[in-house]
Amino acid sequence: MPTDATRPYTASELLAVSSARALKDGQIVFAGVGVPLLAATLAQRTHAPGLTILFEGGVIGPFVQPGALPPSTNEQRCARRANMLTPITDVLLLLQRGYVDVGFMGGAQIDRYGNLNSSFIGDPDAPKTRLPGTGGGNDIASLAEIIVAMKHEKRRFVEKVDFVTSPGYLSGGDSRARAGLPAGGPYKVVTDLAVMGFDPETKRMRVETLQPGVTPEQVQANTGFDLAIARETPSAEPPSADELAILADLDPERLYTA
Amino acid sequence: MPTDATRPYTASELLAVSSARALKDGQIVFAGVGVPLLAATLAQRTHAPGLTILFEGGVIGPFVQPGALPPSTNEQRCARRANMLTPITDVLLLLQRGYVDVGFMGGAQIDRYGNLNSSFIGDPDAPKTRLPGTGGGNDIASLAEIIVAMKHEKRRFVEKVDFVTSPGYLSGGDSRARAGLPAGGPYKVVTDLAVMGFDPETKRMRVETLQPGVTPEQVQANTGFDLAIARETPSAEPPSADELAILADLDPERLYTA
Amino acid sequence: MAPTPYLELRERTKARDRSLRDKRMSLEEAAALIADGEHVALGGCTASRTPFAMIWALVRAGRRDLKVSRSIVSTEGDILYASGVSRHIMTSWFSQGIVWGVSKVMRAHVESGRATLEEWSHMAMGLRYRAGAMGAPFMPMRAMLGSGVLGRVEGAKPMECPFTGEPLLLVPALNPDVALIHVQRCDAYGNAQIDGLSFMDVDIAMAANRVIMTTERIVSNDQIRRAPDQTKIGFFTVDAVVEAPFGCAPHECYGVYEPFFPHMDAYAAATGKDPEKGVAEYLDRFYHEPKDWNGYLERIGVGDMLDAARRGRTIHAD
Amino acid sequence: MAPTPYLELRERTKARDRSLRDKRMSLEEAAALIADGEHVALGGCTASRTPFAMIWALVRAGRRDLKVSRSIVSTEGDILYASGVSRHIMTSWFSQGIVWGVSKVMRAHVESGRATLEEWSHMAMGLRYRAGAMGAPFMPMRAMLGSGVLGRVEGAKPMECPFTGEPLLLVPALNPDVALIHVQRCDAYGNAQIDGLSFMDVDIAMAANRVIMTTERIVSNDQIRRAPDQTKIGFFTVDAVVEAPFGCAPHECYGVYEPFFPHMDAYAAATGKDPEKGVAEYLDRFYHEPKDWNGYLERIGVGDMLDAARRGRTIHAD
Repeated sequence: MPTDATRPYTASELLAVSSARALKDGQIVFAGVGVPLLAATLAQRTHAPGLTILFEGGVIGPFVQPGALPPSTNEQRCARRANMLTPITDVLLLLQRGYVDVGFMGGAQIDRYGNLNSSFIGDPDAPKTRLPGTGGGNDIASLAEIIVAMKHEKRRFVEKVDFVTSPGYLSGGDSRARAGLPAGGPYKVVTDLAVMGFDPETKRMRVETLQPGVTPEQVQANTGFDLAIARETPSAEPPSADELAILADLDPERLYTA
Repeated sequence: MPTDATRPYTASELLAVSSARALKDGQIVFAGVGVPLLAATLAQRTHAPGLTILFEGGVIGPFVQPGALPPSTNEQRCARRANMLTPITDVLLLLQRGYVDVGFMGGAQIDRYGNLNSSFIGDPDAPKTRLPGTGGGNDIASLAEIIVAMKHEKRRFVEKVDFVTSPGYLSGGDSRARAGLPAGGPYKVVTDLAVMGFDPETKRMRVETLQPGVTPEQVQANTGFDLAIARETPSAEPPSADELAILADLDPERLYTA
Repeated sequence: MAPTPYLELRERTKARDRSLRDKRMSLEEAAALIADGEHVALGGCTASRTPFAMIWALVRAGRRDLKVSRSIVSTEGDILYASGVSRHIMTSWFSQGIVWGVSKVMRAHVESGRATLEEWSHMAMGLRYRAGAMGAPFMPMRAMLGSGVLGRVEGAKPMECPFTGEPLLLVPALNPDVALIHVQRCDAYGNAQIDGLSFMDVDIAMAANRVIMTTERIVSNDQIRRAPDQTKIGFFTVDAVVEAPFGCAPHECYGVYEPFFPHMDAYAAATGKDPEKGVAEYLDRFYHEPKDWNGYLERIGVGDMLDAARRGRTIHAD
Repeated sequence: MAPTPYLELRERTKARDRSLRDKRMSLEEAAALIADGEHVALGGCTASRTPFAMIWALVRAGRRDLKVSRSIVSTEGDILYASGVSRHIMTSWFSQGIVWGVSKVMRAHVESGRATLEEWSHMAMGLRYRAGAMGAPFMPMRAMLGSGVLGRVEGAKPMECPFTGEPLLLVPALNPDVALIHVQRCDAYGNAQIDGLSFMDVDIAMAANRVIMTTERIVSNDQIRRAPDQTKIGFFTVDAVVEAPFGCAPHECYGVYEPFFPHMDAYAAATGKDPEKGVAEYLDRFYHEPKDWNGYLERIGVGDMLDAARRGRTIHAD
């Protein structure tokens, strides 16, 4: 299986590039710092110059300075040369009002329906690990299509998440809409092994593209549930030199791409 | 009966002075332009320097320039040297949040329970006169104690208002609270003939002070419903020279005091 | 999922081009974005930041039967009724202004049954726009209960608060088809900075399905981005940007010009004497005869323009 | 009328001195306005505009068992748990920050059951404050439904929308006993102008029953009144004004200083290695040993202060 040691880019760079490619010009994108911000900025600099970035701190259309990436979505570096700043609640209400096309998400665990856990490992009443919690994640996942970018590990791709912090398709089918979430839902799951989508009927996760050099067997072996992988699944183009150069320009100290 | 011709101040000046005297230092007061603004500013310059004026256009703590009185509560003259400007909805929400002590009101008609009509004369479905409507009046009357300042005429002080634009005590007793308005309500009705309050139980209007030179009989004769007037009702002090001088300074062209 | 009002609102929003792009166009092009019968919300309040340039363009374009909503309506309501652009105005108060008194033109149209004046409380108007802006179906409020105002409107629902048992009124969201908003400055993308009183404009822009922004002047996006905390309406809500200097005349634009008082006095006098004839002559003279917006301003007169602008600047003169 | 939550809220508000008056006092005097067990809401978000000077004063005053709420909690949450000032924090996210990862101090306190971390969605926190600010008992929203987060909180009520039949969640108003807010500048009366990101501060100030405002500098009321549209929090909500330069250190204050990154790195390293010992030593060194707030800043160090301030100014340097 390819690793950071055997390919000319890191897993984080691969996540950023694949995520960027999943974005379309003109979209309004809720991004966190780290890989999501790199992905959205990379998209702006390649095929999506009219893409707008939102930060949950209350930032609309920022222009992040290369080499001065923000430590969170709530500090002044996020606000730098933005088009507009709003209270937090109002930028989140853009999700509810339907203005946001895509939200970026991560999580400690994900299941076959795209449900995400960033709150508890183990029993929530007596957790092995108390994680930071939802932040804006629950709101984003409830009200927009989401792209999940994370490392592909069996302990993260689990049969059932310990806790649903941010709803995916819940138990599949129309269960999400029935729970009161008629809009949005998981759109893509981008990992260092594959890019996955969801079956339109069952809402189960399925592989759409393999990352370069990765086999279907390797994807399945690193997934804690049965994953639909068609025999003829295509492989993605590796990150181009241009894409990697842009990422290096944005994050020269490799804070988020190491 | 005293008239503008027989006393050294106009009815409007008398309304402004009596209304000003009904205000207390430290209060937050919703004022319209005209007599209410003159009254609130007069109070600030006499006994209530810590009184705060609000305008429904979204103005908190303005300092109105003498001789440049605003034409409505929504133009920049209202905003002049204010402490804070807010959206309209937010200044109105101060009423709902409970920040406002007193609101000034007027109206075409008032009844014995302090209900005010500024919408229709005649049948609302086929009105003889369509009046401007509630504006912020309904909100102020629903959510704060109000001081009503108006000319005392039989056609205005009616047995039953043609339409309840701004609720007073509705049909008296606890009917206001039962309708969903547990707070606020009419506090004083200030006219050129008397200053009236409301019985704490029945919520019927009653005369508290007679304007200088006015008899109880004159008040009743100009009122379209039975008004409680105690035999020993005191008379108010006439406007002082100081009070009149301040009003003249504020409105030298007598736009609102003629 | 069957289409619900919420999903339909989202679909309309999703279908819009919300990207950072140049949206400059003429008044006439912007007027063509509005169809007969649509719900048009007006920014500003009474005689402040009234989007008169766009109203002028709608009259000229012969638009009909718009349902118009605004916080408080002044002389633009007369124009809308008398021109036939609207026969239904939803607001909390309709009068030229305290100093001029009730509108005789409004009275003529409403008392004769030719037009509807739908009256909500001021806060109810604000909370209806705010609910629309938030993508919420309603807002709870504590006024209008017990009044005749509540009895004459459709769509407000009293409820018992499920948390406290207290009586509440739920007022339904307003999501206008179009919002017309005039600002002191915005960029070509529609990022707008409003000085002074913002009225209900921020909520109206967010609630609407389309926004047409007129502006005293168009500034660079660079200028906007030097003070992003001053942007009150974001580009993504805006569909058209029209530079229209003195675009609120004869009303005011905070910090730029005060109301054109002599003009407003003359209008009140003319329509006070004979509302129908007064407003018809006014429409001819200021709306139909001028060949363009500058022609309208010429009829108002340079003297009045300079006087209003001199008074407008005094807010900054302390 | 029996006292309802709404009437009680109004009574508390009415009992406050809301007049325009000088409210300046010391950190210590302000800390005395807060009682053990009260609900204290913190302004700012993560490492921005955290009211650290007041938190420092609360630790020094030995305040106990405050229920603390904030949009997102960073290292101030560690301090509150470890000092005993709070054993119950309500927020949407608790971490020193993305680059430093999950708080080991929080984990130690929560996983051992010594403290509670009550988790709501970010928007739910915002709408709960907003409902409180509006004097409304709840706000309707469309997130949290279907999630585990909803299952673990008390007081949110799913409902069927009476207008559209759609599923909704009603989240209850939060009216904190006290709000602690730090701003770039305000006057002696409490009129506050916030530059840049305002987070949930405006709603929190309006929702709270008391507001303690710390500020980088106190300016004249005249200066405030030259730009009243910049006033974000009005004097009438404010009960105490404390001038506290660098009052967010080691967090940031927009346009004045960025986070004290070397200090934050050192804190993360110390508490990462041994959370209990690391934070105890940190409390001694920065909270208990200095004789006053300037002593706290001296321990942080002039070099770090100047470095953070230099980086803070760059937002204005384009």
